Amino acid sequence: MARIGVFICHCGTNIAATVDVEKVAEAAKSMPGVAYARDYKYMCSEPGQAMIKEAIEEHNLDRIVIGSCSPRMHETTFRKMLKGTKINPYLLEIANLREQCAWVHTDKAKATEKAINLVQMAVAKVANNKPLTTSTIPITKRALVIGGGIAGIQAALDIADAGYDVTIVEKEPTIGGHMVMLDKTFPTMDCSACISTPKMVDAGAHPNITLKTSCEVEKVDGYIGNFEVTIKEKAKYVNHDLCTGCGLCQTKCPTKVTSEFNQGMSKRSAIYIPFAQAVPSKPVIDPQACLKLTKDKCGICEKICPIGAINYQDEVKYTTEQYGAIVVATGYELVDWKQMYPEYGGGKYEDVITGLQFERLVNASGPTEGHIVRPSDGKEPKDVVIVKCVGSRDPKKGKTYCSRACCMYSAKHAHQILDKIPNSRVYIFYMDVRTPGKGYEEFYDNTRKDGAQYIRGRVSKIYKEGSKLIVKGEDSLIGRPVTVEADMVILATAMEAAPGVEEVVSKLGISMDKDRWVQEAHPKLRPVETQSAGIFLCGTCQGPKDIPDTVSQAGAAASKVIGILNHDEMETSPMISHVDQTKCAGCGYCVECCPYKAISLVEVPGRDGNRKVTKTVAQVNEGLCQGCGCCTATCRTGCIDLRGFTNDQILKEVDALCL
Amino acid sequence: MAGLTEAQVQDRIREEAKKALASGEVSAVVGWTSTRFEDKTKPYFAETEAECDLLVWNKYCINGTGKFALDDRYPEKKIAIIARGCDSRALNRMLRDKQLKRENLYIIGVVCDGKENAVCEGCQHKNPLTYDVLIGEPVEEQMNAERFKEIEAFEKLTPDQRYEYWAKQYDKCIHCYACRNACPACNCVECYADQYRTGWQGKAADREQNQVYGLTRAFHVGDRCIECGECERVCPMNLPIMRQTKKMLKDINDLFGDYECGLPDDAMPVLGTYKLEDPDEFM
Amino acid sequence: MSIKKDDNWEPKILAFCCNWCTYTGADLAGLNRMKYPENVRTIRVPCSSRVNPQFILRAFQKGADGVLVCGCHPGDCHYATGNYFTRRRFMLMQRLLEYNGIDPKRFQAKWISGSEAAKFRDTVTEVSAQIKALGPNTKFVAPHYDNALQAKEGGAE
Amino acid sequence: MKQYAYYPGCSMDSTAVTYKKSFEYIASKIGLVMKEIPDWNCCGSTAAHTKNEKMAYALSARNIAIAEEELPGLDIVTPCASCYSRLKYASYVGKNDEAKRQEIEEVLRRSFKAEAEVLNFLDLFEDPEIQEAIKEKLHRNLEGLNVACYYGCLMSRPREITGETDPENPMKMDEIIELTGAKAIAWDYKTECCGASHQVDAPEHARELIDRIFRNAQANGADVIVTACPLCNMNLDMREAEINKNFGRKYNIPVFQFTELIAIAMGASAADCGIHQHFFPAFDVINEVVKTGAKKAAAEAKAEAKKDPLKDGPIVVGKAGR
Repeated sequence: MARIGVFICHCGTNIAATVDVEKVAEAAKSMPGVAYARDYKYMCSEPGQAMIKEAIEEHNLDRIVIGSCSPRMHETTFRKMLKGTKINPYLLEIANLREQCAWVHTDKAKATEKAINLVQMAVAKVANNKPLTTSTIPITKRALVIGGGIAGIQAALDIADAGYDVTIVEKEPTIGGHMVMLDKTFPTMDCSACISTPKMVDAGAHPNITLKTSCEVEKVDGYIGNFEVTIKEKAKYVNHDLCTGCGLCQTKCPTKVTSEFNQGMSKRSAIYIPFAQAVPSKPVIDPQACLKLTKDKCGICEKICPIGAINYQDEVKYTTEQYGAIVVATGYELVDWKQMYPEYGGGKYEDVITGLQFERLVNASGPTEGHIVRPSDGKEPKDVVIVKCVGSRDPKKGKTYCSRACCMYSAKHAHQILDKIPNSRVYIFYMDVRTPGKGYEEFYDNTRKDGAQYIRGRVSKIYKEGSKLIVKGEDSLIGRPVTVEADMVILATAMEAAPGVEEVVSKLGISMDKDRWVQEAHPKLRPVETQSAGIFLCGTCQGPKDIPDTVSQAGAAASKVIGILNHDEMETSPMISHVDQTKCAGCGYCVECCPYKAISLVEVPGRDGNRKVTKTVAQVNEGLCQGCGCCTATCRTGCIDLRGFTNDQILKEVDALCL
Repeated sequence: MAGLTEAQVQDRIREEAKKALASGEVSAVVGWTSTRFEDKTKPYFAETEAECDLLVWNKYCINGTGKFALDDRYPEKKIAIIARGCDSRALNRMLRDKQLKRENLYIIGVVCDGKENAVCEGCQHKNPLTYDVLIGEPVEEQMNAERFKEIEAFEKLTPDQRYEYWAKQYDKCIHCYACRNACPACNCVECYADQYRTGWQGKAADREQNQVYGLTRAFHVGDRCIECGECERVCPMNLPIMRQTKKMLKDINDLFGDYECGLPDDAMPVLGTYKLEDPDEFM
Repeated sequence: MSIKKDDNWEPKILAFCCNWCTYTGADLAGLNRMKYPENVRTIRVPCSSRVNPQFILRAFQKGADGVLVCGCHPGDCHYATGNYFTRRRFMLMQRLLEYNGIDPKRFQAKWISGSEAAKFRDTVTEVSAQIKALGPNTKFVAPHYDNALQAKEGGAE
Repeated sequence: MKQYAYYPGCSMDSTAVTYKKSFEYIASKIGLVMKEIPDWNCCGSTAAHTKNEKMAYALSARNIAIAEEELPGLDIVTPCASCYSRLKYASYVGKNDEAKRQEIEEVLRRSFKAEAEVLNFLDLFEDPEIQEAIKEKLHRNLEGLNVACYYGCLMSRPREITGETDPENPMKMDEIIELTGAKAIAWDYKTECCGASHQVDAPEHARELIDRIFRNAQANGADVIVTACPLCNMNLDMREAEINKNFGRKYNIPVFQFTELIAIAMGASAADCGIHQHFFPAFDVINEVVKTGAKKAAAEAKAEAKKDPLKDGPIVVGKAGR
């Protein structure tokens, strides 16, 4: 028979005021299995805890019930206290006599009767508690970062600086992502390449970081601390170990195709480095463009390569590696505005460009060496119109959300144009101007002082008349339609999730929201974590944001990863499900309902009568199970049970209530 | 019987049974055989070619043959089942619950046009849904408009009348668990009711325990019931068990859309999954 | 099962509350010193999807007059999809119990979030008033051979 | 040749007389039979549906109902964009909203099955059979004539009702007009508003809308503007001179219905198409085009005759006559 100790707390007057604590302690003495019961002014205080410990020794108690405040307050305190005694910390139940009894009732007699009832239920439950010990799972001290933009680079650098191995998987031939394409960054106007290329070089040179460019995640197995990831390396046709990056092959390559890096505004060769400061600064061959690979002609690069690093027979390679934690940093892409807005010309007019294309134009390493010119005739534009919220905040034609960064980079573009082109005029059509950061509002004020003309209204139509682009819109402040004859139009297009993010998310077993942004565990309290333990996210893959937020999220994700990798093992909560495999019929319905995919069907040796057979039964992965208990109610046989809240405990609690 | 008379079907069954046994892959053929009473048949395991000649086919073959496949969960050889529409649904049920493996079954499908059994009137699946060989021409199926008529009628009674009705019924239950043993959806290795230590279910056969058993079984089987009516047929005390499980099926159809179990491509049982756009009454 | 039906009879109501939302909401109600009737006893469960419908049958069998299952609003579940299962289970359970003659007000489910302290108080107050009006539950409860009690009550519904 | 149920609408005999004449010329030439819907009533146009939706639907639905009864199985064709829009709405609602269809039936007190298809003239002339027939009857080649096709609003919008794939840049009229040899230019005011009835009640604002259409047409090198709707045509044609005067413009862009150009290409005379009934003089453009066409045709004929059959190599004789 259990020897239960019941300790009723006065909590000063919080409980004692409306609950007759002595009467409750007295009543507890006669409950089944109770060996000792008393009340005390402050159970959670040092003397209170000491008094409990003494009672445990003195009365040889083996289970404890404490009638006090909510278990959500001091359950951990009392469990820590029990760690110092011979009683397992999980042989403890707390009756909520304060928040759900004393504070919410006035009639002392009824409140006391309810308090006794609550203690009865706690006693009935604790009688059925089983001693639980936390188990541990080993941690592989390596991290994987998916995505090589500024988010992935920053996270990788922080983790590597903490002394852990990091692999960056990037599907483009170089890391750097979108940030390295930009010219200046708001609000400080420092040059984007000057602050991101050093980080790229650090990442490339860091002893703890391995760069896997032109690679994609193929398969992910395992769970926190023990991820097994297969990485697919696309054929590069250039042996990067031999290649010194001399660039001779690039100069001699005859084929010219549009450069994705320069947003289609310049050409690149088939064997190419995306841009000068690419890391790794070694070329790859574009299989669709290369004459050798498509028509088996040319082959100049192989001939002139001093080291013979070219290998046309290169194939896709798969490598499988172990990781303890994963950071998703897949970034964003701009929406295809040509499909969404045919009324802006649908791409017919060369001088209607996106913000990213303008960044390449104004960039010194861009196709026009930083001269802002019209892609159509190369002339310097005098009148430029910037249209904001193209695709954002437009549920009918585009996305419902605001893309957060365009207000600021549009102001930056205006500032750059007014700065670089003497007596130019810039008109910015806007719905609202959002400047949610430090120094942002001042930056916006300066742009207006520079002479940028902000017109509050949307643009309805853009068309070409002669060499001019006619931009028809409205100025809702003066309530009249407005027409601007412009030389160039820059569209601040919406951000959307990077293409291909669906595969990454489904392989990781995490989820996405309706706009394909990766779903964070909790938007306010756990913004860089996902539902699956050990998988984190940072940057624009979670939603539109600017570089300062991206970098701070990268740091946060890195600290979460470091928090895991710091330990050789990870303690798992003992309050998780457990399968009684003798009774399990292997129907698999628990597997389907588990939100964490923590249950799987396994083959185990078993006996059927006298024959040895292999049985299919369910098994819970201790690392993944978070203890929600959904499986216990789905299982008809009741053979999967949740430790700490077993069927037995709850049934006895129900019985105790109704005596 | 489309095309074939009962006698011709019977010969075909015996012929198929012999062929199956002859192949050496099948340990036994489960069908029906005649009994002392000419208006009754009993399930029969034919294990030799001679015994195959005892297999019969007439309008008194009413026992379900599907559940017998569960006798041996780890068979060395296949087991052949003479399967009518409802039997094939029973096999599909157990296959979907992963209690049987398709490669352990050799299903001899027989097109049935109803037996001397109350449940056969509304039968929506006269043709077997899964089979390795088919005897008879598939007939045209009709939807049973009155599938839930009995339930709807019962719902119209007042709460007290309904309670009194069920109380009397559950007073009769003797806890023999025949319903559980005959039901293809009741395929657990160890039934919750037998786990006395956890105390889900008391042992007494009084109204209180019987009500809990009746409702728990209705809830366990409700979203997987193939409406074969075996539970009602085998109950020695004639409890209207189907009237409970069919209530669950009716509600499932109302709440979550058309739903029928035992089909070859069975969807996930309703209680094992969810849809975001499910109706919500608890706001 | 409460002893006898008269004015100061107090119903016994059992409430399964999910630890992350409703239990937190109940604590918040306490913090704000909100007042509600004493006849509700809460059982803390990690998630509303932990509540097995068989617990409800057990509660009525042992004499509870009303049962309440509360959890997070769909979409807010701490375990992502727990309450979607709760929703399906208890919509079917409620209809099955009603079909067997139990007044649907005796078994209710409600989504109450961690910040909806007032909604918890109102729900408890409302349910206990409804159950008080219905009187003690005689269905599903007490061994039927106790005819004396049975006769006197005569199915009070 | 397929037959159609024909809903002329009120403007064909009044403001759109050139549309009627040129269309009837073409129809007679290619043997296109249009069966006018007996006892058809006004489609209600914008007035009806701004006042009362049920009445608006019923008005158009009645025409469809009569056509389904009297001319079963025939698609309903209507020249005017507004009639087309109203009929298309009625048929769309009839097909997709069972409750509304029954409501309309009660109002009409006759059966309204809403099965007949509703087409406008562009859909009609898009039919390959009709295009083949026109090609065979072409006499003159309007090569060198730059045409700006003006669709107005109701022809292509709303997309769910009209089924137009690209309401910003519809191409149906462009393809049809190029049958005549003329060149359909790309311009940006294909579907911009012509002011419709506001030309009457708010002229000071509405005239601007017409000015910008002409300006863009001229900027893109249009010689003529072609429409497929009586109201667009009237607004542009009637007010071009006034705009030249009031806005100090020098537009010389006559406005035709697309059927007029087709009729002329098929050899119709000015009277057949009612060219003289235009507001803005349209004679000289047509004469000039017709003359150059004729001159070119004559030159070609001479070259053809001069060509020596033998010069191009032996004529193969005696092969199985193919």
